[in-house]
Amino acid sequence: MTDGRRPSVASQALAVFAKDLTAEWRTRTTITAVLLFSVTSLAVVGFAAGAAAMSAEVKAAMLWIVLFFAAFSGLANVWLHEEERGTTLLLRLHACPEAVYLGKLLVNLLTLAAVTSVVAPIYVAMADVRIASPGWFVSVLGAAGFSLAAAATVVGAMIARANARSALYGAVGFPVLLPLLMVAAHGTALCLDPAAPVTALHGTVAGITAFGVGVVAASWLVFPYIWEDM
Amino acid sequence: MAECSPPDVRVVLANTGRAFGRRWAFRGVTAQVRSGGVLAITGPNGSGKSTLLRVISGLLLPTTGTVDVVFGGVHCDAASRRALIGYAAPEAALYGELSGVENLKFFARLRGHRLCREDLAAALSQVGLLGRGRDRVADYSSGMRHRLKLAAAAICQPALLLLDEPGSNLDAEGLECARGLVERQRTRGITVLATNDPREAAWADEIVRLGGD
Amino acid sequence: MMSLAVVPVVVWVGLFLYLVALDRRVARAQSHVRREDDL
Amino acid sequence: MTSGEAMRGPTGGRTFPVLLQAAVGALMLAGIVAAFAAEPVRNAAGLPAFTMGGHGAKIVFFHVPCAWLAVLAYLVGAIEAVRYLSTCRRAGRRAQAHDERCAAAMEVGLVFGVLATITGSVFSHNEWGMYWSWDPRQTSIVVVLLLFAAYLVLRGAIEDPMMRARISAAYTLVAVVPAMFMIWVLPRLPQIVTLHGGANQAVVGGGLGPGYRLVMYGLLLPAFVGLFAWLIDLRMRVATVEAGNEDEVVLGGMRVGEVSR
Repeated sequence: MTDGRRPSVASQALAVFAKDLTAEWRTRTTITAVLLFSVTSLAVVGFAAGAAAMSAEVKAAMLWIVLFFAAFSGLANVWLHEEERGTTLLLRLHACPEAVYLGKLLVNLLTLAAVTSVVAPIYVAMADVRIASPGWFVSVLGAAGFSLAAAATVVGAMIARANARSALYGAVGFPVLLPLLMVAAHGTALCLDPAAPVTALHGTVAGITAFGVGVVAASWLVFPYIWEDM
Repeated sequence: MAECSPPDVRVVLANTGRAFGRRWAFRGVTAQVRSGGVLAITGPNGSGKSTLLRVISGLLLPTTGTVDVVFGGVHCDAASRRALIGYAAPEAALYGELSGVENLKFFARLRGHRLCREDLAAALSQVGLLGRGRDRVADYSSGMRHRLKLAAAAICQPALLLLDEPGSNLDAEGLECARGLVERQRTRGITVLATNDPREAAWADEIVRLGGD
Repeated sequence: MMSLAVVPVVVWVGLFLYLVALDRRVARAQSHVRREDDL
Repeated sequence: MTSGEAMRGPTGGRTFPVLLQAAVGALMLAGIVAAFAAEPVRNAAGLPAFTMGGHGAKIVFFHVPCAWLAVLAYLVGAIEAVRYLSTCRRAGRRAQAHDERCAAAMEVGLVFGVLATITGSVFSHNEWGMYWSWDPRQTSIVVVLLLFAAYLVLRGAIEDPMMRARISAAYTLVAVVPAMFMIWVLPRLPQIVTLHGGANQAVVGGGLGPGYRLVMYGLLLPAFVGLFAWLIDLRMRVATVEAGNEDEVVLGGMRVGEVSR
């Protein structure tokens, strides 16, 4: 008998996460699209700019530009597929908004982590990037990737409810992430510079993580109003 | 599960209305259905049958009037009411990439139930899909997909079963399964179905006609 | 040197008059708006 | 912000209080004349306030208020977004008023953001010789500007008024994180060298001289804030007129219908 008690947010979020992973594993549409997009934009960067000749700051910025565009080419699919196929009605009925947001955020974090783990090594090799402090390099990638996925998820949920859907994604999502792009590029450039003081590195990673946590907090409070029909 | 008396659940609509901007989907609906009862909502296309079901389910708020769902003496608001509800409708799709069984497990897990093989077998056999559970829903025919929706709606013995056009895309045998489902629900709580097919409306004890004015 | 101020002054006076005219036009449009019932 | 039913104008509809209109006009006029009166702009110690100085520096009297108003517009928009979301579950027009005010604030904010960017680059050209100095102050205004633009683009892409209001309010509140980061956090980060300096480091030796302080805070700031309130009030009333009847109000040849739909 249904006893009217709802399962916890975490278990519902994990259910949504598992479902999305299974569905993604079956079709693999998003991951291939995003990977293909990022590898091609890497090639564009390589051919166009003669990557090896760029200074450290430009190389760092270029990496983040590639990752940003890769994220905004596919991370809205977790929402778009649901809206287009009409599966959101039952999901809205049975899962609480916070669980849906958390589940979709986990999917996007995993997707972006997979893409970054492919794109970053290729970029480092291709653009002859000499990393002075690899530990910090990875932590900047992780922190900024977390913030990028968080913002991409909530903006994706918004544009999924709009009509001209994917055309809007970059236009609406990028301004939210401009500060992150600046600080992440600055942080990655510091990682390439052997003389960079640890305090500066620590400061930028802290700043990036703070930005991501801020976005997740704002999204958590606001998401029910995006997700629910009233 | 011992078939104890159906839980005390009651749905009371008092002058319920819903408008989108300045257009009224429906207005002034007053009805009540008690545990073990079946209420049918009929009316021409566009008279707001599906919207009324959504308002009862708590997915949409009524613009005027109230919708009271009382479960075990406790009034459930829009959010807490959802755990009691099973919902099946043409526009409520299931996940095409997943198999029939995975869909049932997913929706049960969302409601905190772990389904064992027997539950799954029972649910599938009730709608005549036994043996097709492992196939992907994308490969189902529209009639099979609708049967799976009925199974997904009834999977966790909901106290409140909401069915929008329960017989759509169904053949004679499928219709019989749907009727059986509604009859079985009488021992578990309430059914509210929206239809304009007289055969389905005949399953109900009480009928509310929309779009009359 | 004060003569430099003439340009912004003229621009501001023009903009100000346009705003006043706009305000009146909107007020006129408001006065014959159908008062639709409160939902 | 003006109260609900202000004095009824002669044409029957509600107007922005005529007294305030006159005040805005007079204050701005006085501010312009006063700004150009004394030469050059002096700082608190009486020394010339800007290295290059000259009449070009007088733009600062208009650049700083515009920048402040862009930030104020975003704050008003965010506050109205919160008020909309807290009232949108209850039926009725009160929630819609908050949504219209949020949209009006963001649109007027976009106008002042553009003005602040233009006057900023003129000042930057006059003071440091280049139109765009990639100075954190300038980039923060540009980000706020892009947020305003993104808000309006998103709002334009959703037809259903209830959904449009909710999604744009949600976007405003999520975008508070980058907006506040750019406006308050970034310019104050010690390791980011800034030509522009803090709020007024550009002025050599601290704040403006007493005379110029009066012009900036006494005349121009109230004039700009009054103008801001007037534009928002106008934009709100246009929105209600449109919601009222379908025929759009044609304002100065621009069909307002597209802007808010």
